[in-house]
Amino acid sequence: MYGWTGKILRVNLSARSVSVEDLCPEIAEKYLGARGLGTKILYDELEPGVDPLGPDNKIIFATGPLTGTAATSAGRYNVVTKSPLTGFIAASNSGGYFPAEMKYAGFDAIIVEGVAEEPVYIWVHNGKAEIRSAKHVWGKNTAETTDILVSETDPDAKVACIGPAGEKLVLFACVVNDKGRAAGRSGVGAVMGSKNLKAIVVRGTGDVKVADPAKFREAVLAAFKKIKEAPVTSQGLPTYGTAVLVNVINQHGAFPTRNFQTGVFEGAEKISGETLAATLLVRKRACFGCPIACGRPSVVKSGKYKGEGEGPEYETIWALGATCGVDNLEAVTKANYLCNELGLDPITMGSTIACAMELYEKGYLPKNATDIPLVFGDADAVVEATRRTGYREGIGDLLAKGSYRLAAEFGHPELSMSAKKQEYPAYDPRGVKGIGLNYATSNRGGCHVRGYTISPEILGVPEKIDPLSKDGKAAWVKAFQDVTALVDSVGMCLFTTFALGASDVVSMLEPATGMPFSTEKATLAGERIWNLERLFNLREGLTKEDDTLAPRLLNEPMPEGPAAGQVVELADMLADYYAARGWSEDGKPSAETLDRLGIAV
Amino acid sequence: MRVRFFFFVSQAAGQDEVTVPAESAPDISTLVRVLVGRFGERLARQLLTADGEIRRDINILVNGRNVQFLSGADTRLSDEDTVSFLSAVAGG
Amino acid sequence: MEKVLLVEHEKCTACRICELVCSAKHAGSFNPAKARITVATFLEDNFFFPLTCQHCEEPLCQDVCPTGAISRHPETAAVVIDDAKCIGCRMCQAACPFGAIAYSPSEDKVVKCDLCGGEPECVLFCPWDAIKYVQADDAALRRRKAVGEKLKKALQEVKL
Amino acid sequence: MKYVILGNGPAGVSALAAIRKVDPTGEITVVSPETWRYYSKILLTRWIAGKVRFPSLFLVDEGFYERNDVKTVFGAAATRIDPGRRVVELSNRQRLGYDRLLLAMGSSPQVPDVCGIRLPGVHYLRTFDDAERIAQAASSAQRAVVIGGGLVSLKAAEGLLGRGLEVWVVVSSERLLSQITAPEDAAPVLRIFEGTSRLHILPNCDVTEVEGRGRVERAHLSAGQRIECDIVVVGKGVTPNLLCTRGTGIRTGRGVIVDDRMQTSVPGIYAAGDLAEGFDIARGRAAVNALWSSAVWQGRVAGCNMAGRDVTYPGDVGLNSVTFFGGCVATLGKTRPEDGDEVHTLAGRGSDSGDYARLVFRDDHLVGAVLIGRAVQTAGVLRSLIARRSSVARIKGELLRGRMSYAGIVRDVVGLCTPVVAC
Repeated sequence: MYGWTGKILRVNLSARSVSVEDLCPEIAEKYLGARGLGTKILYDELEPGVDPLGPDNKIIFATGPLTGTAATSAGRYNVVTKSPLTGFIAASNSGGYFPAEMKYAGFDAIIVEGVAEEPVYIWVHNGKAEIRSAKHVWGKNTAETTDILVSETDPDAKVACIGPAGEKLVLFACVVNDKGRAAGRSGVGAVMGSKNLKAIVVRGTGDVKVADPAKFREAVLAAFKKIKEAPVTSQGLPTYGTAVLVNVINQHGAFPTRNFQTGVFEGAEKISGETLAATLLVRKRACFGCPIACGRPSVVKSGKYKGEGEGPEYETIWALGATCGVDNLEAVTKANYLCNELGLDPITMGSTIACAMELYEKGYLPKNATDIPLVFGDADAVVEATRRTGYREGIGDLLAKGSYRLAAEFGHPELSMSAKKQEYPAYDPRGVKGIGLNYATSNRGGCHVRGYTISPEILGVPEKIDPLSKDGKAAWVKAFQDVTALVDSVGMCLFTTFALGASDVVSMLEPATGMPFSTEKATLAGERIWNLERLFNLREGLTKEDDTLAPRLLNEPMPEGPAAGQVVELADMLADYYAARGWSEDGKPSAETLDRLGIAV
Repeated sequence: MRVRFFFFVSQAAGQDEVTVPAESAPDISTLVRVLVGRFGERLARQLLTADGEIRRDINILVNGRNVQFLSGADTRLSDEDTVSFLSAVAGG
Repeated sequence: MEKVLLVEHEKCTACRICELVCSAKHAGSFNPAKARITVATFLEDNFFFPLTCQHCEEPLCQDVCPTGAISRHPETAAVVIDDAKCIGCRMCQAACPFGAIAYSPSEDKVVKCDLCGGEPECVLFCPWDAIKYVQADDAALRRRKAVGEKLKKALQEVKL
Repeated sequence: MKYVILGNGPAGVSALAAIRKVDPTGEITVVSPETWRYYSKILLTRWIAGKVRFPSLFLVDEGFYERNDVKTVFGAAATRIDPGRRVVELSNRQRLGYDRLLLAMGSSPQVPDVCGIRLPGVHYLRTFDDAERIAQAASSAQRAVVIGGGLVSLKAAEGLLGRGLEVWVVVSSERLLSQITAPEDAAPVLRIFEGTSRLHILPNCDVTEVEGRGRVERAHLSAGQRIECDIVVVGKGVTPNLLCTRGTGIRTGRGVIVDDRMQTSVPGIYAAGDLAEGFDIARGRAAVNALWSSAVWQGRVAGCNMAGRDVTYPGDVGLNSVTFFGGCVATLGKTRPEDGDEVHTLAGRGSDSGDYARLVFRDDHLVGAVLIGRAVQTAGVLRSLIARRSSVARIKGELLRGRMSYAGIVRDVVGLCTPVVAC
């Protein structure tokens, strides 16, 4: 095969067995790779109702057909499994060097099944794999683990691993690769932990070939040109990184503050991208094969928050900053380093702390239930709560369950700012309505990178639409969700969509794979993937009632700022959305829709 | 009125914020002219196309609302308003 | 006028696109292991260094080649390897102080940058102009020399 | 100015080129006992195996000497040097006067003290004529015994295997390449050669007698067994060709002793290549390093000085690389540690099971390395560290982690002052 390596590695940890299978070309054509391929495998192989942290769950690491080629920013993979946080599908995306190396090591996907008796890691190199003991790195953080495993395998090996949080089954533990890149959301790291799987280490010197090198090269050159011409990808992201959004979103009054109690943060300037660039950033860094280079190595040189690493990104600044009422950038950065080292999703981490702070503020979380006072604005509390969560010490053991379970335990689940039990990211949908519909319908729960309507609603890319209007949002959300599924599944980075469209993806996908893809066919693949994720969730018991938002966003008008007085008119948008998707009124894909998409159930 | 610059716009202007009386700039298009007059060519390049139109990728907010959803370049301004100029910068 | 390859490692973002397009051009596949340029990445130190043949004025590799396979290209002035003469003995690898020569097991030959015959693919694709191919006028040569001096100094300082 | 160069190998030809560059008009004569123009001895085993064609052996074209205005006396060797009258006598009775003389006659194979070693069918591999004889003999032979486990023997074995013969390599030492490796390298070195079909390596073993009626038919081994064979190739090292220096006052040790201009103890007479004791940086003293690269550099330095330039030979680092059916061992500098040296072995790592590195340090300096497989990639950088006598105190950790890139060295010094992102 071209583009794909055509090989899938299957590792059964219970049986300690390793086997190699061929990738079926028909499945590849329909589900592409990465998120799509992972979803297809999970849908086909997982019995409904399995315990996400039990031996019957599977975890799939999958690259796309463009991963490892020179296609723009195609250095990505997805970790697909049943989420312990949501109980629905998890597909977490990450970049860095690991994904391409996995491809050079010979595999489009690695399927891990069963549970190892003792901690292990999987060493994958040039088409072969072995299960090795990881007892000596169990308990170590992600940076230490990476260094040790590189030193005992290959100097050029790349490592995706979990930290203490994953080992201790923190429900929002992530998988960290290349030390600072994470498949962050939905607790995929806890699934690894439940399998006693500390890491996957890859190294390869194999080829990734494309079908028509000359045509592919032309398409890549054209895509590079567009990346270099679009302001967001040529200037905004490379210069400021994602953190630049702090001011943008705050200006729009949609910067969730103190657990979404308001949309304007008075301390935004202090934690803005500009402040970050002027104080802590070191230089810019790219993931493999990426001409954008949004990565931001940083360093806190001295003081109690001393440290170094990657980030913080916009979402992190918000989660560990604004929504906890914290405006100390060094503290936020330190808490972010801890998330990377311990292997925690910073969005859920921050949002869970914020939820705990509101419970504490309102007296629902009794003082004697926590070993550290959780008061909005307390920077040290955020850093310490993050650390304790990674090790499940003290209050950290409660926070490790995520905001929904925490709030429910204290009788107030409505204070969890989450959809399908997964926390929202850093846009208050009362000020950006489309993203609210996206949060509610995202197959993995509260999430911005399933359908990033912030792009048209706030940034004006590809065109400006009114963030405060509910009209027409369903169509935008559907279109963005489908194209995102396409981009994720070919192995490209979502950020390319600030410059490229589905036709540009196709212009590279076709000569890479040698398969005929029109823009319609490729977008249809995206839609197919979205629907298969939905089918997975329905099979796991999802109902229309799960497609919702926290009551605060639906009923409490935004108290101040540009979005003052707004709530999310979800019911209207949701009805439009189901219709646009070709789903029934209770949110199930119709037979015609499944037929149109070529999904046989 | 309070006029705030962000990112590349603030780089071009060399500062983050200025005050402009509404009487000298009663609407957005006049304000842009006034600002270009005051800060010169570098700011003009950030705000305007070669044809002198306001660039599509510049977001102008009045009190947090994009002027596109108010009255565009004709949006009226008063001394109580805050106007923000943001380049299209990033996603997160 | 002769052109030279200028590497400004401060501009490098470690995206390794140069490795990808180099391997595609020279080996027909995307495979950094087959690239003639390597970005040495030290992530923890944020130090990224695109490393390729310097096309030295007095190439040590040429001196030690026992088969006469290494010569200077008459037009591009690139130090090039004649595939027909290379026997894969790897003496040049052991001589090159930059580690810029790679060995290809499949062909049993060494491979290195040949400046793509005057149109370097890495230069065309580098998103940040960290690798440039410029006229060897005074300014370019001075900059190249400055980099060289810096590196020479580096080696001397290691000598401390 | 009259220049006479005794020898037409890498030392002689580099000297010739250097002289011609400095002195466009001087009279240069090159003397060689062989009749071929400058060719590559390294290619001979490949030629035997049929992997390179005859014309590819030559490193210069037919018009090379004429174009450089160089006289050649091929097929004759120097028999006597008269430094008083500055005359060289040749085996063809010719007498050549000189102002500057270069000794670059190289070395000859050592003949082991074995009964029957003079029998037809016993070969050495040094010159093209030797190779041609081996090739001819090999065309009708099926079984060969190679005596010695060094570079030449192993390459000869590869050549014979390439021609379809079955080959026994008889090695006195307990390991292969014992002259350039240490006992602990034995296993990884052996792994390169193991598994080659029709190749038998017999360590700790000597050939005690070569026997046959009129020509080689079998070899008797010290272990008692005997091997029926059609040919024997001897590779037991080389000795510098010093015969014609006798009685000239030219000081010799193991080789010809030279100063840092490559001049011998007799003014006007220089020496370079396999017969010279050039300065060896890793050992910190003069040594005979019979290496292609040393010959090229020494010849160049000698040539420049002969033509009136003042050029110093900075010394060299012993450098060898042997490839064998794709496997590779490279050795640098001092590979056999002495008391006080510190040795680190990096082995059994990663995806390339043949990847092996043993580094020898003395104080804060790297002085030697044995590299196998992928680690060979780093040989040039390590060689430069040894040659520059750089202190590696600050980068030792990196070296021991197997990260031995030039960039690593640069990073260590200039890399940490990276600019803050420009806004």
